[in-house]
Amino acid sequence: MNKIMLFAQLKEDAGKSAIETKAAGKTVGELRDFLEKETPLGNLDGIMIAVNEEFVKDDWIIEEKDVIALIPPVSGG
Amino acid sequence: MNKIMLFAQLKEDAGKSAIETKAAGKTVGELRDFLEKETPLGNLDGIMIAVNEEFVKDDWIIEEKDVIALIPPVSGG
Amino acid sequence: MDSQTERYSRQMLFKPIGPEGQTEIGKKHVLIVGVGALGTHTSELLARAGVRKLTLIDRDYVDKSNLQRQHLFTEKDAEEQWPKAEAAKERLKSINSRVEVEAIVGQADAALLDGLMEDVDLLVDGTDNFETRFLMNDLAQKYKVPYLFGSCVGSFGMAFTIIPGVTPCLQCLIKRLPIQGQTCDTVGIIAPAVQMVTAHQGAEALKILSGNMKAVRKTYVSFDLWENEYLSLKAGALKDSGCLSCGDSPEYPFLQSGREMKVAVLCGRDTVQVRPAESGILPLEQLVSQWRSAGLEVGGNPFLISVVKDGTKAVFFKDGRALIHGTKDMNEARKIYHSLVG
Amino acid sequence: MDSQTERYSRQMLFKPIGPEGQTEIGKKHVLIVGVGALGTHTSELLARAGVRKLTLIDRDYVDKSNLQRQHLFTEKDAEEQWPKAEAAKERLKSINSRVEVEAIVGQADAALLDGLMEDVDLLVDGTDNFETRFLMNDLAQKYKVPYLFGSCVGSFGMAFTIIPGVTPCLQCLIKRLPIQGQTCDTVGIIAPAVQMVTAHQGAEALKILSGNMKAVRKTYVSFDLWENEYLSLKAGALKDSGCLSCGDSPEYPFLQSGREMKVAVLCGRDTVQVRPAESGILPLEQLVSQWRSAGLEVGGNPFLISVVKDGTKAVFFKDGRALIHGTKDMNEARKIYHSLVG
Repeated sequence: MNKIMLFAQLKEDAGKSAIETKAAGKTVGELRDFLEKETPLGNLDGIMIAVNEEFVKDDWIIEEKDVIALIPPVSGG
Repeated sequence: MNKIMLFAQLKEDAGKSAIETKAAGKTVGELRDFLEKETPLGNLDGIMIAVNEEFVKDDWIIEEKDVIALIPPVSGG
Repeated sequence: MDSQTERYSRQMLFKPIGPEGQTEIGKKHVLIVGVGALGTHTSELLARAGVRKLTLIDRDYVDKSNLQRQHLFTEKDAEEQWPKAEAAKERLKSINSRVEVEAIVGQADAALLDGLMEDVDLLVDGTDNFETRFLMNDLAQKYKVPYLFGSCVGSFGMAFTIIPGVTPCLQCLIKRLPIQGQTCDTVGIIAPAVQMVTAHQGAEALKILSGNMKAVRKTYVSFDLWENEYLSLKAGALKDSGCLSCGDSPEYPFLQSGREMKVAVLCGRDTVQVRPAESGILPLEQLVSQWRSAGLEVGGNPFLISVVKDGTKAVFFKDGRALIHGTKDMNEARKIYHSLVG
Repeated sequence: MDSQTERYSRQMLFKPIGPEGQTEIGKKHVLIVGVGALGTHTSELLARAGVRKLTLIDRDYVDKSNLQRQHLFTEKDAEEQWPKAEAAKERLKSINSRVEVEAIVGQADAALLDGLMEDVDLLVDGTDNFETRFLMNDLAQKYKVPYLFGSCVGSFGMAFTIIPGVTPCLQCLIKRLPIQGQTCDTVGIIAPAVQMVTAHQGAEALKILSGNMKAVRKTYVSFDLWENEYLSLKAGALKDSGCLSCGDSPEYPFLQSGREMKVAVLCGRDTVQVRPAESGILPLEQLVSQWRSAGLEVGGNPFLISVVKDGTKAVFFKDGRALIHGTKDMNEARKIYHSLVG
């Protein structure tokens, strides 16, 4: 299983601060598509994805127990 | 082996940001005495000691691979 | 000890800066785009630190609702609706009369910013929208000037230091203009989140300005002060040699004409049309739920939504276009647009 | 929307605060001890956030070397040597005229502080020495009032929220008055380290004042902005039921008479003697090396060391006692003492 940590409005969208899912073997891009379709997170365009505290590209393959973080860039200032 | 992370003036006293030493089996109090005698860190009175990101008392027994942090409370404000 | 040495003595006692670093800081010119919450904090910090010159740009005036988090401003500034850049300048001069402060009251567009870059040593992010950030990002790359990205909303915020030729740029990190509908006007903001971002921007500024490039942070910081979360994320892997802003054949897309947000007063209708730089698909449903939850009056249909904010009605279309009714003021329209979708 | 609602609108839009939380904040009285770098930042933040009352205590006046990091103060305040608490009050009133600000220019000793605690809702640390911190810690426990510990030096700092009956107290965490000789006057301080501490103190203050006790941070934060380090350390295990400040049979040692630093003018000698609350063994060698490295003139022998700072000669004995020569001003002597050993 993989833990997906959520931040800012994603927490509200999901109603919790983390999601558990089986993502091992998926690429980051595939995970993004999966989350958009199967969870209440909605459109993840522009959301940055980190695996084990490191931002990675969409073709990165996720492994068992990797911890994933979804960081929404916010615009305020 | 155990990694001992140093902060603030302890970095300067030691000339580096971390020390490697064999501390497994020692209590935190014994480690403190050892460091005072055997390293350039000098008097560690009032220095707070965390093991694996948790502050512990002097009778806590250190295990192999535990990461230790020495936090000097500073007075400025 | 002369009076300037005494003034900066605590900063010079800090070993990595020292007297040499202080001399370097005293030669530098910093451009701060946006003088809201972030910009007031970083400009005060850099004026106190003793930079040579600060250029401040903001199109807005001080409003009562700014006082909760925007330093430098007083009740009097809000009552008199003083332009933010000018109000900030006045206060900064009383804090450090030796720092040259140039205040520009206007829209930070490509033409204006490009003309200012010549002797700028550092770009600091104080803006409230990604359009201006992508523009700053392109300028940083074109002129090889470090850019301190920062943003916040609610208790959440982030900071990243962009060094041309070394780190990924904003375009490498965020491929498209993000539109999430969370802005300070829809979900609020607490002042400590602002300070947390500016503490990071400020430290990075002092490193860069004093010549301590080795100390520059390589990670992207993201935190939530209410949730007690702090992440420091490695970002190097996102550096993209094909990036149009920082890659091998840069085109600086946000400096191209035609790539800016288009704002036009609609003839005889007391309405301004706003068209974002990048036409994308607005997540209408998410926006509706954000706005409802912020207490705004929202209506619409599958093709458009209307929302009333501070007495002004705005209509948003799926492609990102919006009509701001009841005004002919283009800056006012931009402000409302960004306050609703970021 | 009335004018006060508008003023705090962005803070009320933040869901965990909301209109109810804002009403709570508007009822609260915060006591800030020390109006230097930390105290000016937190007092500005809390005045802007709309607390009912702020009480500010500081014995010192504004000095040119404060301007590099102490918000609220201007060059004029330094030229006129305005007392810090009064200078801060004047600026805070122009920022938020509805907040009651009480400025006390004096030594924050047990007698003074104990007399102020009756309707205080929160104690905020802005002091530069551990003697005053241990005193605040005892008061927090005696009156069951939360205490926001914070401190910084160089680019390093820390913050911890002490909730009586819930978390360990400062005495549980740090058994003895720490003396390391690193102060802002010996190793310097950069302003972003201050903002990093006050961002944490400010967020905790808003949680506590708005009634969001569940959101309060349970970890001890320690960071170094120059080294890009941030630790969040669990501290619960240090809670000590035998602690004399917060344990089962509290004695509040720092509120006992005879437990304060003793300061006395030596008859006919133009010298003040300072004796710390706890006689301990001063690490003379470490102090000598700190002071030398700060560029101070240092002399001495195995029993005592002498040091010259800003034209004043001070002699320190191994037991912590010191003679400050060339002055009869007890506050001046305290200030020099704390600036050299913390």
